[in-house]
Amino acid sequence: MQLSRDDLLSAYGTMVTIREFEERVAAEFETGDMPGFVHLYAGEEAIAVGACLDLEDKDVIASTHRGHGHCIAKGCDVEGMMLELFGRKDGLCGGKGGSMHIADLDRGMLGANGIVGAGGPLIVGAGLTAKTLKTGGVAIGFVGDGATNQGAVFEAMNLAVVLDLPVVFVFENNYIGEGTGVEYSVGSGDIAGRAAAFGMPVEKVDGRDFFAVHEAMRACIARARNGEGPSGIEALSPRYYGHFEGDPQAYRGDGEVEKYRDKDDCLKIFRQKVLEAGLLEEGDLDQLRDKARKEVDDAVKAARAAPAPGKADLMTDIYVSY
Amino acid sequence: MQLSRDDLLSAYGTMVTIREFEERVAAEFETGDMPGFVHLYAGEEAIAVGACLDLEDKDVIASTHRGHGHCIAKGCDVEGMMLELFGRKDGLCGGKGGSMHIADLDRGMLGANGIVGAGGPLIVGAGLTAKTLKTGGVAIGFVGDGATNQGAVFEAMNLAVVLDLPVVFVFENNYIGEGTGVEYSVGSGDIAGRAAAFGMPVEKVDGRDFFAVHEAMRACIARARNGEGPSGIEALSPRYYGHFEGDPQAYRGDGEVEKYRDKDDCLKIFRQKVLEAGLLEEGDLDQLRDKARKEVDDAVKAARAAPAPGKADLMTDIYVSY
Amino acid sequence: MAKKTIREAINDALRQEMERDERVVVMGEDVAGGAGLDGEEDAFGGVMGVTKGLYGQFSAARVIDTPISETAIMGMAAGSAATGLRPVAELMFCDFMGVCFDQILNQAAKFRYMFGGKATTPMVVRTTYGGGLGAAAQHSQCLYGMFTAVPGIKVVVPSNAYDAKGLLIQAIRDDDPVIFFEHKTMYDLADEVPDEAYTIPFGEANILREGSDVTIVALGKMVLEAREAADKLAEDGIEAQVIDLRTTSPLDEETILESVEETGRLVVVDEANPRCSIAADVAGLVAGGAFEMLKAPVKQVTAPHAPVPFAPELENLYLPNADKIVAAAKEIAA
Amino acid sequence: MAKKTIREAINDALRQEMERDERVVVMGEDVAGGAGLDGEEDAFGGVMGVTKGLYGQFSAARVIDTPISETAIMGMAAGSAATGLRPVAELMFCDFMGVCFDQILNQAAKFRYMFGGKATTPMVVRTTYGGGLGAAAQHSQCLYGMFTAVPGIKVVVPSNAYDAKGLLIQAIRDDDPVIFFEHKTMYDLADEVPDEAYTIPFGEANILREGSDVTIVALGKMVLEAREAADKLAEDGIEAQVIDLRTTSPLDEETILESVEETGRLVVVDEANPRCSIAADVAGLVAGGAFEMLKAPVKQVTAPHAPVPFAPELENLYLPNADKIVAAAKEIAA
Ligand SMILES: Cc1ncc(C[n+]2csc(CCOP(=O)(O)OP(=O)(O)O)c2C)c(N)n1
Ligand SMILES: Cc1ncc(C[n+]2csc(CCOP(=O)(O)OP(=O)(O)O)c2C)c(N)n1
Ligand SMILES: [Mg+2]
Ligand SMILES: [Mg+2]
Repeated sequence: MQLSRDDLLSAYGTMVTIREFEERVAAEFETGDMPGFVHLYAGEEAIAVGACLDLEDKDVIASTHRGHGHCIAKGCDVEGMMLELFGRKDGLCGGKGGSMHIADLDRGMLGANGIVGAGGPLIVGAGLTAKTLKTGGVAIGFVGDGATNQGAVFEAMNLAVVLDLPVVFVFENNYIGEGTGVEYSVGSGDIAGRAAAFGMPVEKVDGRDFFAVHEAMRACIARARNGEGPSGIEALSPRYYGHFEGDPQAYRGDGEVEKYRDKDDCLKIFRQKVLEAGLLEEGDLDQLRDKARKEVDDAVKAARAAPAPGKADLMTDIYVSY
Repeated sequence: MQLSRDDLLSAYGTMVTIREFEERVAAEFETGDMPGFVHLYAGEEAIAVGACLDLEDKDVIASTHRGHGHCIAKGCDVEGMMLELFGRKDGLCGGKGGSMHIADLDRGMLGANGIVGAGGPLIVGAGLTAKTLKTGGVAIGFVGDGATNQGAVFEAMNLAVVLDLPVVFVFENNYIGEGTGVEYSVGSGDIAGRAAAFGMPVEKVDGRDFFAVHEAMRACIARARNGEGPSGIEALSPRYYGHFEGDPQAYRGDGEVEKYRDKDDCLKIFRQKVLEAGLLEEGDLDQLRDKARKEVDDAVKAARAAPAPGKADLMTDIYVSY
Repeated sequence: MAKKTIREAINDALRQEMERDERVVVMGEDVAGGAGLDGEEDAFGGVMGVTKGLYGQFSAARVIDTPISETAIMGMAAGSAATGLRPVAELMFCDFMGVCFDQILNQAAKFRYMFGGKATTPMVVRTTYGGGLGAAAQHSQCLYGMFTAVPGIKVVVPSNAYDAKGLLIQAIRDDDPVIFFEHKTMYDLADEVPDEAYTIPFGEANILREGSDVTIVALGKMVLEAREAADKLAEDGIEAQVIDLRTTSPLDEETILESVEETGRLVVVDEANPRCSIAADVAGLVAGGAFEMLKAPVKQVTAPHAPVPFAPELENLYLPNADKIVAAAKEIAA
Repeated sequence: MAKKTIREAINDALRQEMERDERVVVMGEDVAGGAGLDGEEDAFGGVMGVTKGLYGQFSAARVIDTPISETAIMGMAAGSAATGLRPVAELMFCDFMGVCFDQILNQAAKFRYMFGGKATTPMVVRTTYGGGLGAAAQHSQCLYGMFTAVPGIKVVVPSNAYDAKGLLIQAIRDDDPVIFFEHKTMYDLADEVPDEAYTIPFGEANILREGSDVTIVALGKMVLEAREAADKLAEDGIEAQVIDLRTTSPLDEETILESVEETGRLVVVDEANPRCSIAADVAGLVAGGAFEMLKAPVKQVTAPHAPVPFAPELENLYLPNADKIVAAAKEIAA
């Protein structure tokens, strides 16, 4: 743990912002005022934040359908995100994308993606840009456990190795793809091992432990920045909400989520570690949570008050010129 | 080597038939009378024959763009094949398929395939049929080294493992995919290892040695027939001709093919082994070669004399009913 | 006869065909759900709940959950169909065809022709399409045109529960590959649906309303909009003949042409984007086959040439609807 | 000005744009060739030899050989385009789009809209299409219709070397994703082609021949057939106006409609299968936009609704050609 106090505050602040964001989105979605499909990231915050803490704007991430956490970790504007989720004209994507396609190229966030696995090849492209234009940037692709069974992801891993690109794959193993368990869907049961067989180092870490994720990612990112090619981590941590909002989660065991929230929660683990080590105070952490809560609350208020896009917006942004 | 004399004669006879077929097709293609794209299998005969010797009609194979060897090994009619390559009405596919789509469902030959890697998922389907209808059949998918980088093949391996199907993958490593070497295109450089990481046993064998291939396949096929799930072999053996007929093979080293033909030839290796072990006589082998040569010559004569399909055939065989 | 939703009608069809023929199997992502997890079996029954209950009756041997590997799913369907099964594969959203189109385009569709008539590939792909749920650009497309363009495939786009059941049973019994499109907003629409199995032949459009002033050709959900439009037009004294295509391949050219010969006017309605669409296809057909009887320009009512937007306000503007059909019809039949 | 083949013209365009802009990179299977092997470098220069020599000039950093992984290639192109490169990816045969369509359909094409205008994706996919080489069902298709249907993409189908160079340079400089179709039998066709770089704007059809009796709209290789047909028709006193679409998206609707308004008759020629084709699309356009001036049914000359057959005798029967165009034109303009 060689992180500065500022880093620790930033890490917790971002994690708790994601948590507050997702819990609030769950509540807002229940009101029926939020359109579309929403997939929540609560429970996995340590992965996104551990992976992105050391990234810069020139670094690029490709996300998944469960993208809010990655967005916030990569520095996207929370109010802009909330506006987008409500389909507002001033949302991050002008209300045209929504939760499943939220993106911010200026922040190096190449988009959530409604197509499972599609981010794999895209992030290889971002890696190619970094290598070709010598930007010094790295490219991080988030891939769910279920997504690791997609042809696109396999091809992407191989191509990243073949071209020796500055790419890091973050396999987010939350045990479930939609309603199917990893034990069923991944033949070998071993995501990291299968990925490593493509010819790159892949470390398995406890995704509930921010420090473990961050440490492993530090090595991967350094490798990539030094021109030593791709690598990956498999980070294990459960999701707390259904696959999508509205999912009754019949595939879960009794009390499963409660157990996770109680015993495996990444925020609790973080708190415990920094408090035990005397690195931060309770008050610091509570303050960050309150700040996050307020930020999210303000965002919801702004979003609810904001105008929807209209007729003039329907046929813009399809082409640069046509 | 527990093969009977009949098995040995059959194995050599099939191998030499493939060789004679391919050498003759090369010559016929040069005349300009054979249409389309042709990919020749000469050099790799021991793989197809080692893999297929123990198969029955109820067993199914899925082939590649380089499919003549698989066809002959699986028992397709040589004359019907030659007619098809010449685009004749009585060809195996009525002249509608040609070399790249040659097939014979009655023989359990599910088709050559113009789409690299597409046979992977298809053979999983054949495995599913065998398992569901309890036919006792096995399903063998041939996959080139280059094809092992296709998403379709990765997905197929995983699905075969997940569903525990009677499938055997035969990775034909002839070092080259079109004009690109395995060392470049396969990130790990290790096709068998990468496949094994999907959760099935995959053995690497000398593909020039019929006995090695046959032995390894015997285990895989037994496994599949016993309901113990998928497996694979990686068999290494060079191709002698260009990627397609007409390819100048600029990517080859000087004298590379000559060296292969001289030192690594699967027919020579077979001859040497059975002669040394006193299992067959020179005369047996020469007789088989002569028979094969005549069979192929007859096939060419028949094909050259045979009628082309015509107007009445153009719009048939698209649907069963429409 | 009982009222059944489209969801129930499709479930009915699957169950009855599985009972009738042991070669019929269902496969896809979470068609049961819960595999490898601690909760209930058959936890989803398909993400839209359409296959619910089949797992309990037919077990994992015939209701096959798969990894997220659409290429392998489609290929497994094609390969098993060519070797003796009659698979019904679920592709959760037709938009995902992008990741697995080869197994349809170059494999299933072409086997029979490439192999000189020696293969049959009796597979069905059930998939969802269409807008209206705020599912945005990657989960709302209407890709039946892309399949209609491919020789060797049949394409079904039912508009009601009765048709859904009869057309799906036909699809399962059909010896050619069939893509079956279900509109994701229509599953709860109910209709009189017989309990017993029945089939509806392909290539026979359904004339839902007689009328001599203008022909409205529509498919899928647009049939509902077309009927509503016809009612509104009738209020203004314009009698529209409404034709539900039911299948786009084969296409019932005869019924379309006969109708246009009667009315002399055509509006084609298609929820898809306009270029190379079913709307364009039918318009082109009529421009060739019924030109002499045409009295006015052929009108196409489609989504615009843009991806499907997320915000409900935009999506509403985007989707074709009864008012747009009425406006188009009035332009040529007022 | 020197005569150059289409192959040379395309090579010219790539080389000049790579010289001009370091962000332009070329990628695909064997675009150089020989990687990881003992023989020559740049052993293929693309399987059709189109990229030959670029590797020597620009090295492996900008002429990127890939494994056989089309999804990863298309995705790498899309992802690199959205982050600052201007990639030109080669897809050996357009038929292979089946294995990688998602990266075009759902990614490259939709980024800009889904992201509210904040992304640009300046990528080009060069690919081959068409019949005539006995390459059969999986290597002979004309899939430009499938791309034309997708909003967010531009589609180019040049018919000669001059256009090929100018349109490809335009494509590379264009900030939207472009699919560039090259007919596999036309690479050796030569033409006057300037040495210097020049662009041809998209959406401007080329009127190749004036004539007042019938309009013939064609694209790609069919333009050659259309010109031949026009010459034959002239012998019988029928003067055809021949329009080369050049791009199908954007489509030059104006030129088509104006021409039909002049001639009153239309034959559309498309090498693709008929359903939801460019032929249907243009016929539908005219049925809506130039109906009042149409004097006869619109004729579509296309391949039939069948996969491309292997045997040369069948392929000859299958492909549209000048004689079929002449026959269609005479039916309406005799
Ligand atoms: C190509 C494709 N197939 C299927 C889906 C439907 N789908 C969306 S998310 C999902 C599960 C993904 O699981 P995983 O990768 O583990 O991510 P998680 O949801 O657990 O974050 C599925 C099947 C899709 N969106 N795209
Ligand atoms: C999807 C697809 N991509 C590319 C091709 C072009 N192609 C045909 S064969 C081939 C090389 C295949 O290499 P490999 O799998 O090693 O088989 P081999 O030719 O060595 O037998 C390529 C690139 C194709 N037919 N299909
Ligand atoms: Mg998961
Ligand atoms: Mg090879």
